[in-house]
Amino acid sequence: MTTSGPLLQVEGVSKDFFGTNVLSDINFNLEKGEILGLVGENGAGKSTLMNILFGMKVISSTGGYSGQILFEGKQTSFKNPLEALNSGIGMVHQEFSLIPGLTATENILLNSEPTRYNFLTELFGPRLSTLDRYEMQIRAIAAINKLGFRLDQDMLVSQMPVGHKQFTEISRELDRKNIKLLVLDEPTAVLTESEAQILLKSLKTLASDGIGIIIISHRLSEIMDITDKVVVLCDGKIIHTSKTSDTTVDKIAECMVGRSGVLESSKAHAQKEQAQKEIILKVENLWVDMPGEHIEDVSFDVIRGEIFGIGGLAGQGKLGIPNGIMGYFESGGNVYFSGKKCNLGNPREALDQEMAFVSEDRKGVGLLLDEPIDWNIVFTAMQTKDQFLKSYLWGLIKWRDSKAMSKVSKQYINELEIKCLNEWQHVRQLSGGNQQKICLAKAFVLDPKLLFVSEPTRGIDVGAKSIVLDTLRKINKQKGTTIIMVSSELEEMRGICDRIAIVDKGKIAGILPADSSSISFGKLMAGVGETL
Amino acid sequence: MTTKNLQLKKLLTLDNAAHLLMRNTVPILFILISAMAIPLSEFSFSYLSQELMTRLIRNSFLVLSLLIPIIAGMGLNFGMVLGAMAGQVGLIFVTDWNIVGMPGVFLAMIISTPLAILLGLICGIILNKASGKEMVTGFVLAFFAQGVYQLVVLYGMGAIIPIERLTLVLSRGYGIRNTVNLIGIRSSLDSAISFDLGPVPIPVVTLFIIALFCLFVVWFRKTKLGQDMKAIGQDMHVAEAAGIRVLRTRIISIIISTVLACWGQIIYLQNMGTLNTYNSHEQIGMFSIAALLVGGATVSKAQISHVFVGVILFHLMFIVSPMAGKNLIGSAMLGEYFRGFVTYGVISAALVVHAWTRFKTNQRQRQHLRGN
Amino acid sequence: MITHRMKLFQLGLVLTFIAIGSILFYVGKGHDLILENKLITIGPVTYKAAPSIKLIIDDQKAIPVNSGFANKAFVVGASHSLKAQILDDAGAVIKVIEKKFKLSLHNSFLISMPALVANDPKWIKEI
Amino acid sequence: MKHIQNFIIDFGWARIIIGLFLLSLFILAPVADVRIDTSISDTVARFGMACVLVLAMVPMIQSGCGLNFGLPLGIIAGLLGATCTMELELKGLIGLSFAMLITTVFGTIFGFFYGKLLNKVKGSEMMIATYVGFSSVAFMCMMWLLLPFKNPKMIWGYGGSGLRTTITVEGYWLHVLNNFLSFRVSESFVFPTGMILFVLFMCLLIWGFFHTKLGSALTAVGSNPDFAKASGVDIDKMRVISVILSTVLGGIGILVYQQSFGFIQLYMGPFYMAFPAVAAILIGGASINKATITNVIVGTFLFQGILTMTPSVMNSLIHTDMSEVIRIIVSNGMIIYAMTRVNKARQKK
Repeated sequence: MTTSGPLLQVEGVSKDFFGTNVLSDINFNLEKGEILGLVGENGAGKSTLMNILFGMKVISSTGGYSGQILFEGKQTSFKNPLEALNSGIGMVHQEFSLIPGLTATENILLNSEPTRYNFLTELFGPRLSTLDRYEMQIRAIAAINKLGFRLDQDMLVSQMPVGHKQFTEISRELDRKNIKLLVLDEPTAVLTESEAQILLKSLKTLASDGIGIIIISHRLSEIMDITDKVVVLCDGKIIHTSKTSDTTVDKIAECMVGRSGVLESSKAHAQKEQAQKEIILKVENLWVDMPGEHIEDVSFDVIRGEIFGIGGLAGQGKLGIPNGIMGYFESGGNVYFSGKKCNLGNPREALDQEMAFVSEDRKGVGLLLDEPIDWNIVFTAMQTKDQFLKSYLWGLIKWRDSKAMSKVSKQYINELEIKCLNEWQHVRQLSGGNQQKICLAKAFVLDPKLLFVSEPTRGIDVGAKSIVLDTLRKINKQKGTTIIMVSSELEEMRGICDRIAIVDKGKIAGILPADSSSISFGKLMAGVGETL
Repeated sequence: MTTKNLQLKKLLTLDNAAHLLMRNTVPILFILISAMAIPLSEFSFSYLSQELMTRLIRNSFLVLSLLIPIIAGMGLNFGMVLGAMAGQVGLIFVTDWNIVGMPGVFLAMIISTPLAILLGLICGIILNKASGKEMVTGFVLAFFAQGVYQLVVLYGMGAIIPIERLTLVLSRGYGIRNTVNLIGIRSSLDSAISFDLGPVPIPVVTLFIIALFCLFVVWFRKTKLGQDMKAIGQDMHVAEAAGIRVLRTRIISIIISTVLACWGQIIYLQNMGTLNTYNSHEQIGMFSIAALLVGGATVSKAQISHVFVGVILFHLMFIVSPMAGKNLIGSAMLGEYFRGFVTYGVISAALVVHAWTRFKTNQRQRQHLRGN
Repeated sequence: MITHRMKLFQLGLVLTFIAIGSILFYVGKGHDLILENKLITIGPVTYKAAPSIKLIIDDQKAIPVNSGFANKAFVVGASHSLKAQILDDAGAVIKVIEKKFKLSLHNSFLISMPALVANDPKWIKEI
Repeated sequence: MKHIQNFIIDFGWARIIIGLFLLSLFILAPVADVRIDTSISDTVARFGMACVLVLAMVPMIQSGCGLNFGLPLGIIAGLLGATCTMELELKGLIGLSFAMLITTVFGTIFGFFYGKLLNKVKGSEMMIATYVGFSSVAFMCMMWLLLPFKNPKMIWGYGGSGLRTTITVEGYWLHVLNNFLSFRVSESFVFPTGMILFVLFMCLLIWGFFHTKLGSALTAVGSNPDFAKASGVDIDKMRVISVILSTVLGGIGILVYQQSFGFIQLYMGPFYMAFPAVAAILIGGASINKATITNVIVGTFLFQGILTMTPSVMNSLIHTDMSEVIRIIVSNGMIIYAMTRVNKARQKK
């Protein structure tokens, strides 16, 4: 039943999470056999839109959404992803959801395997029917052929190269009986160039069979060459939608990144004149094996007293740089700190060289949630610099000096305006903003020469954001601490940093002064810009 | 086919040979121990084969019942002791009602199955709650159940639960005696149809039941439920994302294992002939798991071949070591202790190897992500 | 999602198992028989001890029950047959009494030789 | 009502039930004409005997290695210390302190290798600890037969080689701690001040340890290993230290137990000794990765209270000795209860 109307119509959809507006008045539609590119910075609302389409619980549990979605002309709102799957909408996530020990066939047909009836199913339910291996083989090959990619369906997923895994996952969606709409989230993120080309070609063949495709990607070059229509999301609003043929890479990049063209006035200090130009940190072909934030080969220099920004989209590896240098994850390459080569892989050595790191994973790495505030602030200094300890018996026993601990904690509680009952309150009970301030206080107590700060303003209220940024500026100005700030909030970094490096696919796409145009930043992020 | 010769080529590489050796160290070690101990123990071949045959038919069913939880990723099911207890309760009632022969054995199985299902359900729910620590929780659960079992059998039966035959009850009027003579059903399965192959009596019916169980395991791996369990055993979250009801399937795997352990215990006891009420189930968990591991199974992968190889090797060592110890150093006690040490040693070695290889495979998988 | 149809089948399974269980119970039930050859009074009549008897139950080995003594036998199942060979002092068989009898599910029974010889209907009773 | 609610959630249903159960036993005692002073004297004595063994659990729980089911390894170090000292015929307080010295040496060696092993199997420590404990006890059974001990009080009577299963410490250091400064409270209740003082001193020592730099680092490793690693703490080193501490404490604990109990139990003696200690600290309120000294003291008192009271009160009330069954159900039930709460805590984060 091929209805003449568009396959998917999104009309006036908007959504807010506890008051903050995430999506407002989204309108677009998708024809059968058409490929739509959905582009936007992190936090622009792409994933929320997809959650709405798939009826994820996170949407219904936070008050649902307004506006309506028509699928094949019918008003629909799916209560859970399975319903969406059954009505023909497939989704391929960024991180693989494959079972390593099973073959490609078994993965493609996971939980929808064809079975042969036997009597026991009457008694104990359908799951006692035996698998029809022959039929499974046929369906798997059919799904793989739809993709036009030669994939051995009997190979174990654990032995497959990364590209094959991606194709296995896509063919799992294609195996669904009445697949009409396929959504892919960053499909080429893990593929090599050649594999990416093959994937794009096979997506074209799928489209020609009448399947609607939505690709969420930031690789503008791929978007340009394969999609029929482009929708650019920024801060929850569609600010640019047109046929791909009518628009250019520069236009998309500019809409993707630029909020207000003008820079925030708060960037008071003019371009600091780097007279002394002494390099405090030199990094050469650094690789870091951090899950989800993999770094291939990164080299850059940081000047003493500078605030050096590192930007880039999620999953491209920017967070890997500080984690690698500080030794949280396996890393290699040469890193020189004020001239001296430091060996990587041990956080203690990095700390001993007066480097400090405020991690992006506050709850996981940054804090002891079940310990009091003074503990959290003082702990690293205590362990690495033997501060806040009274030593007895000629240093044989180093006893915690609770008076000194509470004195320094009180000092930072006032300075950073941390809202808490007292310094013995357990950190678990504090708000996100206050927890972030404690992580900062922990780093400041170390009085480092070089301070890594990772996603300092993520998930905290606006008031706390400005305090955090102002304190970083103050520390940099008064004590001359060099700060390397890793963040996905490009605007904030342009307001505070001197230079910003953009990381894409595990490499440095380019380093630009903070006041360069947002288009150039957007293009670097989208992997099309030319490096400085 | 490409994958076939790929696997073949992979087999010959040195790294894989070391890996293969590493995986089968335990069976190889046991063959060595037995090879040394047999001559020392001066047992005759016919005695050994007779003894091995009885142990094989006595223990294989119990060891086989451990396979299904391993497929479902629950590790070694120390909670099988709960199934053994259910089986023993069934036997106590059958002996009380004085039902003899094969009808007695099968009736014991029928009346103890509902109890085993209930215990399996409770065990499954608790293991789900302690996911990540299934094995140690199952282990402690077996001790806890031991307490409840004693409460029911030592104090309940006779007082609350009516027991007619006074020969079963303790002198104080309630609670079952320490040893119950199962004369009525003694080896009724084994000697139903049996012929002698040389010195060794072959019990056809029991072997038939064990063969039936092996077919069930093979068939079960082919069913959708078996495939779901395999998926869950590999990666719970991906299975959940694919819509498989993970917790429910894990409970089913524990229930099946508990019921099979219950039947296995009944087969074990009808072969033994006497039931020592308060500790025969305790050793069962330990020896069955040790036997399975001796066969070369690991905490996450087990085949039917591991079961039989394991039972033979383990019990061979079990029979031979006391005598070997006596002849070697002149004290049978040393052989006994050596046997105990090897049992626990093999289980700890297998657990350490499993935890260590899991740590290693994660590292090896991430190897290709490393830079040059 | 146990459908209605499955509930029926499962109920059927449970019923068949109960049926099999009771059949097994019935077939496998063992009974202890006490064979007594002593003075016994059944209701108004008293019988004195009969001469020594050789008792063959089903096709078990013959069990001697001498006058004034008792013996035990074990049988399985409900329906049985017995052959009593009454012996004279020299041990020769004078008379043979054959009987078929059905046992209830009770565990132990008393068979009185004198009552059997005298063909009294209550020659067997539950104890 | 809210306050009570928090108390229940925090203290946990199981502990409340056990606490009330013990309370009811104490109330019923006079009704069952059980002498109160003998019960209390028993409870205090058993408290002293078991407290150090329960204290041995704290270091490993704090450092995140979980419950130390491998306590028998520490106990074996203690047994070796005791038997070697008896071999050298050292008596009295000097003997006991020398035994403690040897135990510390053995405990450190065993603890070091045991700690290294546990570091290799992060995530499944408890299961492997259990079986390391069992295999070491089984191994020692062989060693007790083979080790060249000569002291006639220890080896089998008819001159055979190998040690007896139970060796009396009579004449060596029997009640050497108990009688130190002990005073008589009532006709049948002698307060073992020496032992109680020693035990409280050990608790003070461990309490102090957790106030030092090393102790705080160890606690941090337990509550959030990533945080500790990020703060420059060598996680594996801390875990090994905690295991060594736990093993040595286990050894000292068994020495204190022996001097009051009067016998050294060899061969399969220490096989199941880990479970009562684990149950006691959990009853005291400890969780799988957090334990304090108060948990130790409260837990030991509650658990030993139940062990002493149930036989006497139960016997006189319903004339059956159910104490063995109750001990099994209470201690193992408590461990399972703690295991199932681990996920709840993780979900809360």
